[in-house]
Amino acid sequence: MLTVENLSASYGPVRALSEVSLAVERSRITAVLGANGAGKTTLLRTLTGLVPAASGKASLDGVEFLRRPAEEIARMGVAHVPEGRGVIQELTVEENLRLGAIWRRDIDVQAKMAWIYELFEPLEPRAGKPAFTLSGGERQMLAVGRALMAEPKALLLDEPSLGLAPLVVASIMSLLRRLCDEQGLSVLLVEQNARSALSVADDAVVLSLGRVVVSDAAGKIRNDEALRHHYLGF
Amino acid sequence: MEESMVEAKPEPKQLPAAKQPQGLRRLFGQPLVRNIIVGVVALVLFYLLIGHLSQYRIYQLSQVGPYLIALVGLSVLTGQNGQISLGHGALMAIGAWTLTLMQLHTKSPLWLMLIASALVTMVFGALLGLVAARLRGPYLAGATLALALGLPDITTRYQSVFGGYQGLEVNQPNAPSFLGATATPTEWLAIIEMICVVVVMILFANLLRSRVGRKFRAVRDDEIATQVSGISVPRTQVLAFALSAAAAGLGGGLFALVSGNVSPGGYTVVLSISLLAAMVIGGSGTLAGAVWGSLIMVYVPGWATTLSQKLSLNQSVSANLALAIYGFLLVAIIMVAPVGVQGIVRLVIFKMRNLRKEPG
Amino acid sequence: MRNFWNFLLIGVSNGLVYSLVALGIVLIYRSTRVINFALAAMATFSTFIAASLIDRNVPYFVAFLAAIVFGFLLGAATERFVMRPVESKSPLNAVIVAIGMLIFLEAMAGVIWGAKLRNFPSHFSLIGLKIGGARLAISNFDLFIVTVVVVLLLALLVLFRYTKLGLMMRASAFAPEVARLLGVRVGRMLTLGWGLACAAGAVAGLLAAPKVFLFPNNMDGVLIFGFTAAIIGGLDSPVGALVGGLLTGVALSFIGGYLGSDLENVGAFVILVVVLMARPEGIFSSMSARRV
Amino acid sequence: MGESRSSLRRGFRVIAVLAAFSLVAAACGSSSSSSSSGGSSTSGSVANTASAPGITPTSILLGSHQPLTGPAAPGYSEIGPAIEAFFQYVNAHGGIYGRSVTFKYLDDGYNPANTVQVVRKLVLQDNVYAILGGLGTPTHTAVVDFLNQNKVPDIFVASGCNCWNEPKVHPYTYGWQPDYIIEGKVLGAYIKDHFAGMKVGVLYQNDDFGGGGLIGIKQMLPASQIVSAQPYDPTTLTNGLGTQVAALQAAGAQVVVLFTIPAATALALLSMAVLGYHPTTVSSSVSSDPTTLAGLVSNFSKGKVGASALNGLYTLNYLPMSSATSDPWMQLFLKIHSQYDSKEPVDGNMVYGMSMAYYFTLAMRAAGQNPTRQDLINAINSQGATWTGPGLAPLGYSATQHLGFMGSEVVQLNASGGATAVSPVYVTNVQGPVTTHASVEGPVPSWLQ
Repeated sequence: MLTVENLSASYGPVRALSEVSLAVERSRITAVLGANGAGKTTLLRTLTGLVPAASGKASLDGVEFLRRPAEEIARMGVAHVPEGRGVIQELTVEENLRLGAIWRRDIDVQAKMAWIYELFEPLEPRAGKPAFTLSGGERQMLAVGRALMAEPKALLLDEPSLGLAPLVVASIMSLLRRLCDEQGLSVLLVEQNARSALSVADDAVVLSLGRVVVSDAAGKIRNDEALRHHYLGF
Repeated sequence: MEESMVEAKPEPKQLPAAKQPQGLRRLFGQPLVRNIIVGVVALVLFYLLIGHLSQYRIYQLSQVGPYLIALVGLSVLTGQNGQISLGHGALMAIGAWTLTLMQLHTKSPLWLMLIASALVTMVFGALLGLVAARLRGPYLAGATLALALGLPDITTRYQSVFGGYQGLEVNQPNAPSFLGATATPTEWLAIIEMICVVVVMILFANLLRSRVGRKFRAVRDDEIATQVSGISVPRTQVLAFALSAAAAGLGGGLFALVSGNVSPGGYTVVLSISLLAAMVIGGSGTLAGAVWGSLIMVYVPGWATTLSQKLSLNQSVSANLALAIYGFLLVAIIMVAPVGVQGIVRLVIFKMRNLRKEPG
Repeated sequence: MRNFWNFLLIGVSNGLVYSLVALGIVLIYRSTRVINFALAAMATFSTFIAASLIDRNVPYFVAFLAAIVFGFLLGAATERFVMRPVESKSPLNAVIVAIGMLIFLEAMAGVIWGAKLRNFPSHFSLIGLKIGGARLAISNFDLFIVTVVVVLLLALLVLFRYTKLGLMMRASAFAPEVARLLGVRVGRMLTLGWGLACAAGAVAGLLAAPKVFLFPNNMDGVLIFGFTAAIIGGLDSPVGALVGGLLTGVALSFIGGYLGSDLENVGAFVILVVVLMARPEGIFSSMSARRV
Repeated sequence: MGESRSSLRRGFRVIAVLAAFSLVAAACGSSSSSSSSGGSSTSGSVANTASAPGITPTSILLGSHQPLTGPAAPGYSEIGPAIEAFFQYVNAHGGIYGRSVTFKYLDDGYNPANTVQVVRKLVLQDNVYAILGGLGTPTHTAVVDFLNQNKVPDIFVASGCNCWNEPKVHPYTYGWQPDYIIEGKVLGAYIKDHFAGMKVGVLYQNDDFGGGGLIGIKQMLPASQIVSAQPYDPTTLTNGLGTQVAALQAAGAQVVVLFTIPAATALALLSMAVLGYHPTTVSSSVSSDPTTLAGLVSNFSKGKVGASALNGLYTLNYLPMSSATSDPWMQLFLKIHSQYDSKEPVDGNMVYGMSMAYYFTLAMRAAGQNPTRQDLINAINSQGATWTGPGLAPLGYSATQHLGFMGSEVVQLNASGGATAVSPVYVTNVQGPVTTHASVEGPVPSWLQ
């Protein structure tokens, strides 16, 4: 279980997050919604150590991890798929995948990769190709697949639908749901595309100017028209 | 950064149009006018100052000017426009030889020779800019470094024209009679330099406030966005290179006068590298940073020498130690002050102003 | 014709040393985006260490290895304690720090070992090999240089292509933030990268010293031509470093031989401009391919 | 001012100087002086005064610019300490008229821009009496006008450029080592005498040094005999000299003349060894300090062939060889070295520096007890040509000529680093014919013992 309590962070003099609290149980997806600049990306970057936290706590299954170096947080089982897909373009598909579990000594990398290729079929024929030859959807698959290589407990996704065709988005979202259930993941899904995020999420929080303004079950938010209009624009 | 090329002194904010004061006060509100006044005041103070200095101190001070002007050029190119040059020493050389050859073969007045130094170097800089506009970061640094390496060899290839390794002699101008018979060539040279420094600083300060300055910075900050917004990136880069070269050329011309000689050994890669280091340490992209940088170039090696001589080792050890101290200082200053000396100065001024505000 | 072949061989032999320096520059550039001008001083310093050991009757290859280890440690320490604090600011700052290190280390070499010209043993004969009755401008030592460069490049290739460590190093170089998110200890990789680069620099120093002699500034010229080579090859390509070095060495040798040695520096500039006008990021850069 | 002095007055002054000289000599003999520096020399009646900038009743301050750091430092950085050591020895032996000499040499890194700076500091701030042994042609060129405008004696420039011998333009500047053109002529004369008809190739540095040497050679040899002249650029020595040597070999040169700095000489010998090319090799005095070279070439083939690369090399010599331990001057220099200069190696640079300091001491003694700057100039002009010491060739000083040593002997090196003279001393000046001469090396004077 991923817990965040009263997390605050600043970019220079600008306060980007204030007092954000949320919790994601295992096998559940929490969508983080909000307008551009609401602090969604900062939330993920603060959690995984890329932006220093000003105050607050965050823990995974009761183990405090905030303020540790990013690479150590990753090694605790928090996988962060950054915005813009974060595949390393110069490396091949296979190298990207290997990298996902590079610090794990106890994993059968070949078997894991075979499993990823099963999940994301388009990747297998491109295994030896540099990642910059992939399409946008394939890159997203690679990024998610790579994050799964190390058997994380929490998966933090930043805008996985950005720039993808609606059909591709739909397939990624349904896959995400399946993975979450099968693997017992705690998923934090940051999305601009609230509609598709809410279609798979269990819960949702809405951020505005760095604060949590709404926190509720995804279904309720989906059905609350006033709220949708006000914060989510649909 | 936008404010950075403006005069170092704290300035009153531009008043909103409705409250704009009339007449003289409005005139003084103009940056150009204000800069000119500051410049003239500085010139007068400088003239009074050199009356109290020994000939050697004046000479030492007159070494600052050429570096200062060249650093202004480099700072505009690198700090404001984002193009790295490791070849400004070579551009100074072009200015230096231009002045020397004019002095040798023509009877041009001094002002004409100095302007020619700037213009000839500017033309060369524009050509270099055409190459530079295609190159980025370290590739540009490498190409300009190779220029700094290769150019001095032209002077040895064509010895009869450029004087070979020995170089050519440069006569120092005598002071005009209106300064009185007492002004030595050293003093006169210091005054000429100060005039050049003031003119160059005013020109560049205003250039950088203008649309051209904004274009420079736009290209530095985001080339693609700039291109999209309809500004020609290559043309802006070539212009920046040309103007920067003009300053380096003028600095080179003055350097030749101060040295009394031009020879390739004075314009090696070491000079280019020292200029870049001084620019960054002074405070990249700011006019005040150029002042700090030039002072560091002239005075710090001397201090390092004095310091190492205090240890009374034998001379060759202490000479090497002085160099080691200099190298160590370069590293230490960057580590302590990543934004350069001017960055620290601005921070101190900012803190002091805040202190003054709080009780009031 | 005999001149032609000699010029070619001389160029290859010089060029291989430039390749090594270029390799050191490339290894650091691609991981930290810093042009390490201090490489010349690090190479010289390491060579002086070897020379001092040899003076104390340490066998040549032991001293050779010791110098490489020293170069590695010097590079690693420089990254960890000097570069790390400034790397995050602007790349220009890191370059100035490298220049400061260059001045500092060369001056310290002068303080410790004095500013005299001394020799450095080559272990293998420098006398040209006899082929078809005439001696050619290639000696056993040149063959040793070829061997070392080839072995080093192959070792790096194996490291980068086929090992986990190499994969982590490449990931850290290309995308440090992503690498950290995947659990790669990027800081260590950068330290390691600097160490390897400076070890390569030390090898360059050891191989150049028998021919350019040993004194505090002996690698300055080699560094500049090595930097030229790295740029010609493409700053992020180790293969480019090899090719760039050979190209630079051979071109300079032909320029020096047929046009005059006073045109070698000018020649380096012309070659650089010509290559960069055609390929603004060097011959082997992967950047230009990726942008398309 | 100096030039306008009438010759009559100059004559008087010479007499006065000579008188002072003999007084000093007498005083030395019976040395019992109150001077704190343990010295002798102040004769009872005349007191020491602060007669010129840099001169106090007890001290003389001299300045110099030397490359102590940077690419030109190796070798040359030893000259300053050697000069200083010699003066320390002189100071311990009574000084000059009881004054102790301080020699302040500053680093210019062989960069003319720095030279300008350090020399102004020495003259304007430190108030040195004279500049002694400023090293390098491009560096010293940058300050020679300044020194002459300020009437600062610019004594014994450490470079063989014939540009120091311009007494009309630069009356305060004096050369010291043999002019490069003279060296070229001497080498040319030796080749003409001993290798007539052989094909000659020249490897020369593309500056005043190599250029001057080439002019000298061409004056002595028919154009058809010189089959190839290969310049090299000292800034690209990184690339070795293989291409140039290969070109000389291809041209079939049987005698190769080297106008090269020692590092380049070693590189040239290396390239010859690499290519299996064994011409008769003849080099200028600058090219071949045997001590330095022997160290550099000893590894060409794992130490086996090393020394033989030097064996048979002809070179020029105008001072005692540093290996000539039986020479009285070398014995003196070695004694001084062990006392004051032991950190630096014993080699040609040491001999060069100490010899220069000796001739300067002679000049100061000749300038009188309380000399002005002009007195020093007058003393060198009037007496310089008669001075003897470690130098093998006569000095060419007069009011109209500021040439230093006017020639040298040819020596041949052997495998052990020693040398044998193979010719008398060839003497010439820049334009005139070459004649031969016996060595003029003089005895070590009693006041130095």
